[in-house]
Amino acid sequence: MRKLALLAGGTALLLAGVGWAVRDASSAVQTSAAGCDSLTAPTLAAGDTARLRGPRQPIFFRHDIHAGQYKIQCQYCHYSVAVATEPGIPSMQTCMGCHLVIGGADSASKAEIRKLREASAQQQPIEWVRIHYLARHAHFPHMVHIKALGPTACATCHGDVTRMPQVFKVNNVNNMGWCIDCHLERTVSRDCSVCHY
Amino acid sequence: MADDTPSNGINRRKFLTVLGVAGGGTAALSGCSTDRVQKLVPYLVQSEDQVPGIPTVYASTCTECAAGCGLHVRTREGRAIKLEGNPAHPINAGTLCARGQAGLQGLYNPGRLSGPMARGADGSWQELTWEDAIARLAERVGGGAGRLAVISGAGEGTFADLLAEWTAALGGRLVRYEPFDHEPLRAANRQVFGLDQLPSHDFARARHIVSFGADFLETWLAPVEQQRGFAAAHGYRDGEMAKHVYVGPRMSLTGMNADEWHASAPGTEAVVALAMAHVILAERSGAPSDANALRGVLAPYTPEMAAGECGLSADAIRLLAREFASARPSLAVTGGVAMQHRGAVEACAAVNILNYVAGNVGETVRFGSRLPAADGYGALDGLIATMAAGEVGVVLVHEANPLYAVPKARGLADAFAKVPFKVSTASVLDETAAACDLVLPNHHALERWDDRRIRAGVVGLMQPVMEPVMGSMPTGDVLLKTAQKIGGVMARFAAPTFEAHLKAAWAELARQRSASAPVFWMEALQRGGLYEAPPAPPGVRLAAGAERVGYTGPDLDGEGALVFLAYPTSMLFDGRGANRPWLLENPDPVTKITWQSWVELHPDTAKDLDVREGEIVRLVSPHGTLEAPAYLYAGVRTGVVAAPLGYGHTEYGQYAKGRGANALDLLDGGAGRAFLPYLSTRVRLERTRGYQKVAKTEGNPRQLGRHIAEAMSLPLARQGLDPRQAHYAETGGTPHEINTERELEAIAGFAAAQQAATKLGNYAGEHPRWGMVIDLARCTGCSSCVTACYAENNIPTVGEDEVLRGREMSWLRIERYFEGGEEPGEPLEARFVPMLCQHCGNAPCEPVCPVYAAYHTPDGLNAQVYNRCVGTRYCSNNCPYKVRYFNWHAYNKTAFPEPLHLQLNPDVTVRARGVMEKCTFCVQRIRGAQHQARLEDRPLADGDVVTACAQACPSGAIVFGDLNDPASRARAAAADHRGYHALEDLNVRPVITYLAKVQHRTEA
Amino acid sequence: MATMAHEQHPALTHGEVTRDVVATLGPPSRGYVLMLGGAVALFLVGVITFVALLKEGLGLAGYQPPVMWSVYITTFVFWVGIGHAGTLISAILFLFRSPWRTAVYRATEAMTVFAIMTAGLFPIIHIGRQWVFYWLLPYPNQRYLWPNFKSPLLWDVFAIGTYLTVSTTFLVVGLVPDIAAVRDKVSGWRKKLYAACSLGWTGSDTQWRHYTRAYLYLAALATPLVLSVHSVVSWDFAMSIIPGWHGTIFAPYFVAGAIYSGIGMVFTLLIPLRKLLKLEHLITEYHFDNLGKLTLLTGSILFYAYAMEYFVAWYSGNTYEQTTFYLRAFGPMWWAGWTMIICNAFVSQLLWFRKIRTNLTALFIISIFINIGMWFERYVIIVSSLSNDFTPYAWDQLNPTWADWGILAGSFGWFAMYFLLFAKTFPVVAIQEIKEMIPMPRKRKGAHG
Amino acid sequence: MTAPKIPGVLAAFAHIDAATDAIKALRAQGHRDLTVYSAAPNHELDEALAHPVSPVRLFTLLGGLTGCASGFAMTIWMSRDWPVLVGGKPIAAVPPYVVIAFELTILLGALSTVAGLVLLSLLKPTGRLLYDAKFSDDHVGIFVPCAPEQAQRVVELFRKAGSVEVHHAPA
Repeated sequence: MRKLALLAGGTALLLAGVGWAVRDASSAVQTSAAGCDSLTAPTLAAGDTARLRGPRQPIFFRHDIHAGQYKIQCQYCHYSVAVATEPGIPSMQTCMGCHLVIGGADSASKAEIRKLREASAQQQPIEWVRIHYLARHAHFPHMVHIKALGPTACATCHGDVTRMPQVFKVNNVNNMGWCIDCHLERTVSRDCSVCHY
Repeated sequence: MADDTPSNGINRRKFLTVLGVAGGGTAALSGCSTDRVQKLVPYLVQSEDQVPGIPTVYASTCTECAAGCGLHVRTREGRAIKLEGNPAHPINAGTLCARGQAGLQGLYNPGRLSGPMARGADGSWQELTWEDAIARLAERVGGGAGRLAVISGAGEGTFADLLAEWTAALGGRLVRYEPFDHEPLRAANRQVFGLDQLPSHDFARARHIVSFGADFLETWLAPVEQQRGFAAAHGYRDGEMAKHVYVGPRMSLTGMNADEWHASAPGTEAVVALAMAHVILAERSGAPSDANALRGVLAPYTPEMAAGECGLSADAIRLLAREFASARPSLAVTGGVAMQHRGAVEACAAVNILNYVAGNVGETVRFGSRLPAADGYGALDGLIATMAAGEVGVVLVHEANPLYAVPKARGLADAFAKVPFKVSTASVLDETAAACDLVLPNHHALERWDDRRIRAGVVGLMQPVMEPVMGSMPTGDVLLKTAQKIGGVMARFAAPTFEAHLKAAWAELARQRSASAPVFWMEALQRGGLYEAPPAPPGVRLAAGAERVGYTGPDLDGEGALVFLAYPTSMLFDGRGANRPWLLENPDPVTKITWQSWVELHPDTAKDLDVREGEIVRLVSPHGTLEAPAYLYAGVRTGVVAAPLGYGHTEYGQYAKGRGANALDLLDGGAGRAFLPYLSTRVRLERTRGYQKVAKTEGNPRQLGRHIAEAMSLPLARQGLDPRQAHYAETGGTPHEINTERELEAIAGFAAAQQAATKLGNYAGEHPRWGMVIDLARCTGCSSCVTACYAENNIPTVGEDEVLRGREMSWLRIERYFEGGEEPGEPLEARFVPMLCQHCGNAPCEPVCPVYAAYHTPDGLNAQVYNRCVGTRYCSNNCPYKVRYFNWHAYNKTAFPEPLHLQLNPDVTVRARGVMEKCTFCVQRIRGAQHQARLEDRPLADGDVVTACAQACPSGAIVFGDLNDPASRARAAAADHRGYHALEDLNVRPVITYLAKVQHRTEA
Repeated sequence: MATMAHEQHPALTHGEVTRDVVATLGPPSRGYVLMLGGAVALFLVGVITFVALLKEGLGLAGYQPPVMWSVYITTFVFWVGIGHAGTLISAILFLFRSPWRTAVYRATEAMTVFAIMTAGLFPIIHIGRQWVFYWLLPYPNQRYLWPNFKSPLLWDVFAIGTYLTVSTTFLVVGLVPDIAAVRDKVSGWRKKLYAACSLGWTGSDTQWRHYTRAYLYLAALATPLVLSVHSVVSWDFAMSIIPGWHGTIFAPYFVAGAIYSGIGMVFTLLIPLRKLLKLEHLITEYHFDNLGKLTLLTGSILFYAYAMEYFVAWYSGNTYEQTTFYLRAFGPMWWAGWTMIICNAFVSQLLWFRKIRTNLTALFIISIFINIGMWFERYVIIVSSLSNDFTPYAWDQLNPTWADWGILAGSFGWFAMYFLLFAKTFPVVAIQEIKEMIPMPRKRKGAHG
Repeated sequence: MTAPKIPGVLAAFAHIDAATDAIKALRAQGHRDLTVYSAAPNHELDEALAHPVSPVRLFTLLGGLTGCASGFAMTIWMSRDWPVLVGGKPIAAVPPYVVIAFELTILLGALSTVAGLVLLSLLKPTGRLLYDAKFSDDHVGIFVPCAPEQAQRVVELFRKAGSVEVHHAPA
């Protein structure tokens, strides 16, 4: 009997520990974001990307500079997020719209922008590494969520990219329970066929 | 899948840049895997009309047959994903047939050539650059090799004109050839009315329709338009419906939709028509005055005389004639491919006389709107002769496949081989292209600029709806480039591209209408072409030739005991459908056979010959032999053996090659004739001891008195009876009530209590209740909805072997039940029931699922959550309608070989192996509409959601909507007195209401 | 009591019982090794087939919609049925104090456990996505989803799970004193092994006191359980609306059938086994005679049930039922239908004759018929009912393939393998219960305490 | 078996009536904590020892009740936790849940019975008592714990009762 009790207790502790660890991880996101609190994003070289969380991109595109420091609206680049299921990836044209003139402040950013210009010159699209990949059997209509939560709601799922030098996955978008929590909280239907068809 | 390495032929890099989001479109294939590294590939240049996640629709024109229906091409992320009817188009008005929808699989056909090819010295194919290819063509046609011949199947239009000029400029000879060209009809019109053209028929106004072997619902002239008209006339509305009688040796789909089928002896349609005309004239029921002149001509054709010829009783003919004459206006049609025997012109002429005598000409039969069609078989036959004589130096074949379409007996292959340099523009290596020296693959109609003159006042436009899938080139550009390379006289073909040439032609059209060219062009482009009212029909009078009508009977060669009937099927048409998996797997509406060719025998004939179903029989005619499994069909006249056309390709891609037997092999080549006699020979049937299980999707063709396909006679329908009452009114007897009042109350109370117990969570509050109404009086069984469902819902085609195991995945199937026809003299009757998930309120499939994968949504859908399904298949066992389909193998991996996977609808999950799937009422369309309404802050309106099947149905037999919305069409239709539920006694409460078929029953 | 005991075990002393039973655990004979080898080979066939199914999908098997369940579920029900005889003999007859069960119950109880172990595999083998079978269990998950307790399949999960657990416990509890007995007879590593397994059993009065009670309650619990399990299995079918499945007679009909098939299997196992392990004087004609009577009873119940099915189909006036049963007898599957009726209803009637009941060769042959018949009973009920239900257009016939037979063979191998291993490792005859039947010698003759 | 033995006397009997005589005599002398070994339960020994009924049945009862209660609780709560409508039936439909509850009743009932058996008898330390392999075969054994000085009398008693052999555990 004592053994049984021990076993049960142990499991409980273990679970609690895991739960705590997870919470810690998510809070860690916040702290890392808090690291660059000032409006001007820190100066980082492409070489630093290795230290940063998230996958390395072909071009070291800084959301913290574009969306954070310069306060460019998400929808300026992700143009279809409010009207379509897909958020839309900015076309080369969109990038060059600014970067024809903007060449970058420091050597690091200059180098990155040069990559962009070369790609544009050769009409080669840049293949960004995808960070959020929602399983194909679940349908997430972006526009409806933007409609419901407002144009700045992106952070709800994608985290505060305005503070991310390199974007990383804050939430596992394929964790169904995480979607459900939000739907329950906001008393939105959690009927299966709302997302799965 | 999108992140695969580029595969041969497909211009992937370019494709992805158009795609916007790699994987966005096609990785739907990835089923349930989420961990694969994905790339996001942005557009280089953002096009205004492409927003990822929102379909863009382009108007275009269908090229799958000569009818020229208008298309709406739905594209997503730069891929065409579905073909739908253009609502503005005068011919198909937003609907589309199965063949038209399968055009998409012509675009994405795995058999498409990646670029120009030429035969090397060793006879192998070598890929060329376009420059090289065009140089070779220019050298041959321009370089004095001369004696150019061009065979073109291109319909009337700017391209056809260009080709004609181009050929003429090179001193060549152009043969415009379309396999099913209805030459006898035109000849008969020439003879009887002095008009060298095809009429257009107004089925919608006809009150009595007699078809003499004209399969106007399948392959004759413009099937979709005719089906729309037929549904309007023959579909029951407020106590009225037209009567339809079919006269012919085989009950085709058109025959199955007739109220009466008269199995006349093959080739005797003419005498029946003449006898009817005779009766009408004799009884003077209002024939035009000049028809009296025919009395003498028709005198010999008494019903008794006709009866002796055709096997119908004289009384039947008389009755038919009277009904035909008394119903005004009526309509008689003929000239189907299956009845095209050597004397077919006289049959068509006879029917012309019949229509004229009954006063239908100018009423339901109008002339002047249709354009002069192709040159007909005669011209091709002439060309074959010259080729055989070695007088042709270069032959260019465009949008035609004569080496398949002309019977071997004509010896075209040898004649063709005599031509030193042969060129084809086929985009798939068909029989003709395979015999050529140079292949210059043309763009698919959805990839190029083109137009099509369909009939007077109607010109359809085609525009590129996406980047070319393969390295093909529009033949228009090839012609122009070749001309410019040759120079000299050819220099006048100066347009840089065919697009420019086309725009110039349309500028001319604009000028004629004194409109601003750019505006005119843009409007036409958005509309899908130029749709103007047809000109007023000319007054038609009998020509001198009318006196020459008569009946000589069919002239059949061969000494066999059986008459051989070759007929085109709704799916494969002249054989061009044979490389489309959708069409091969969509069962032939009559026999329900897929992926195979077959030989039809009447059960009695089979008994005499001791042949069983599936036994491989050999048919031997003077011209060749054919082997195929036997299929016993009471709808074919005894003494007649029938086989479908369109099978037995020797090339034409992986799906078509070597599939089934080619019925043309048995036919006379028709040398020296104006048209090909499809009904030309008798055959001997030999038994081979071989056996081949017939891959048909039907289990038992009889509904055994189970109330699945209900029908009632017109008088009962007029009384407003429901199917149950009608049943008892016909069979005598009375419906006995099992439940007493108190029991019924108890049941109601129980139901109420249950309802209360189900109002938790998402189920609380008000919701729509999606429902469907299917009018069996309009459904013709054409199966267009089936292909629409495949296209919309990414349904995999499983192939012959799996169909033989009964594993086809068609969420929507057309069940075809036979009534009667068992005792001699008893009429055979066919009924069609589109069978799909009934989304039952008390669904038996739901409670048995251990994981809630099958459950009921608040808006009344019977949902299937693929990613929750573990595959116990209990739901399918417990489904009384058997409309659930299981992924026995990884069909999602095998059904969409590149580039077919580009057709997949990104809004619908592609189901992985081991899960159950079924009709969802196009839930993705429902959710899409709901989202749109949400964005626009408005409630959902009736008609916002249309299911794929309802949208495609040419008969308008399917109505979908919210049954809780008092204003919805569906709710109103469901209240019709003909409404019933299939297997109602099971109390599973389906939301699909069928409206019973209504029939003119012949009182014997 | 005593007389009864002597009728079955003529003049055996406690010592002899221990000696003979412990002797069965000696080094294996050649026949035994051959049989074990055969079993393992069959089992491997099953493994290979299963791997193929995992790789290629269930399509390898002969499923022909609308027949969505076929050989696998048939075999599942077959094995569950086999199990029932064991529990009946070990638990129900124990409560009835039936004297003749003692010699055979250990073997049959073991048969039960292994049969259920076999059956338990099939729900996993037959589903489309075998790798997510655990979704049927109510465990907390990140999706917040629970299984559907309204589904008969979930009842199965619980019924089979419970049945396996309880009958295993029942077997083990029964074994403990006998293992102790063996422990005290053997030496070396085997002694250590058995000592560990005997859980410190000494046969002290306290142990016996609690033991006898506990055993009684276990038997009392197992009795309703065994009746419930096959009822639940029958509800997999009876709860559906398929004509041929949807019948109230199903639960008793299935339970009777289960016991019938189970005893059939008991014959098939025991008749060779008692030769193999030389137990002729422990398991005697007397036992087979009684088993035969039980078979006759259950067989006759089946006979009645079959008759009733047809009667009800006819009398109900329900066209679906009538068609189904007409086709069952005269349709494309007539051969299977008649196999079932002949093997079960008719063959069992031979057991009216004592001569046959006590003739082991005859019994063995009959038992083979029973096994075949009962497998076909499930095959007919499942396949023929599905082949032609409500929608005639969808009717089709099943064509099983090698994948079906491979798994079937594998299941027999898997079962036989465990049973043979058990028979060599643990006493297949309940030592202490037989001793309980045989009175100990006394000093004062005549008198009786 | 390394634990120091409890001092006492162990006797083996080949005859059942001899054993019962011995037990009766010992109890008459006031020996209550006898340990009687036998290869099979024997009603004559039971009568001689006159034990009260085993409390195992309480375990069975409690286990069964727990199983039944948890069966209904689990099914009903889980159905309502995420309400899913199937076949137009109530979200939490009790009749089908009876099956689950029944099975859990049996399951927990059986398991707790075994638990009871293990706790009450098998976990009792037997290693310190004298034991003989015969007892699991065909002899009845009786062990009387007693101080060496009494031992002689007990041995005498056994002999009179007719034991086949007597062991002596030294203090």
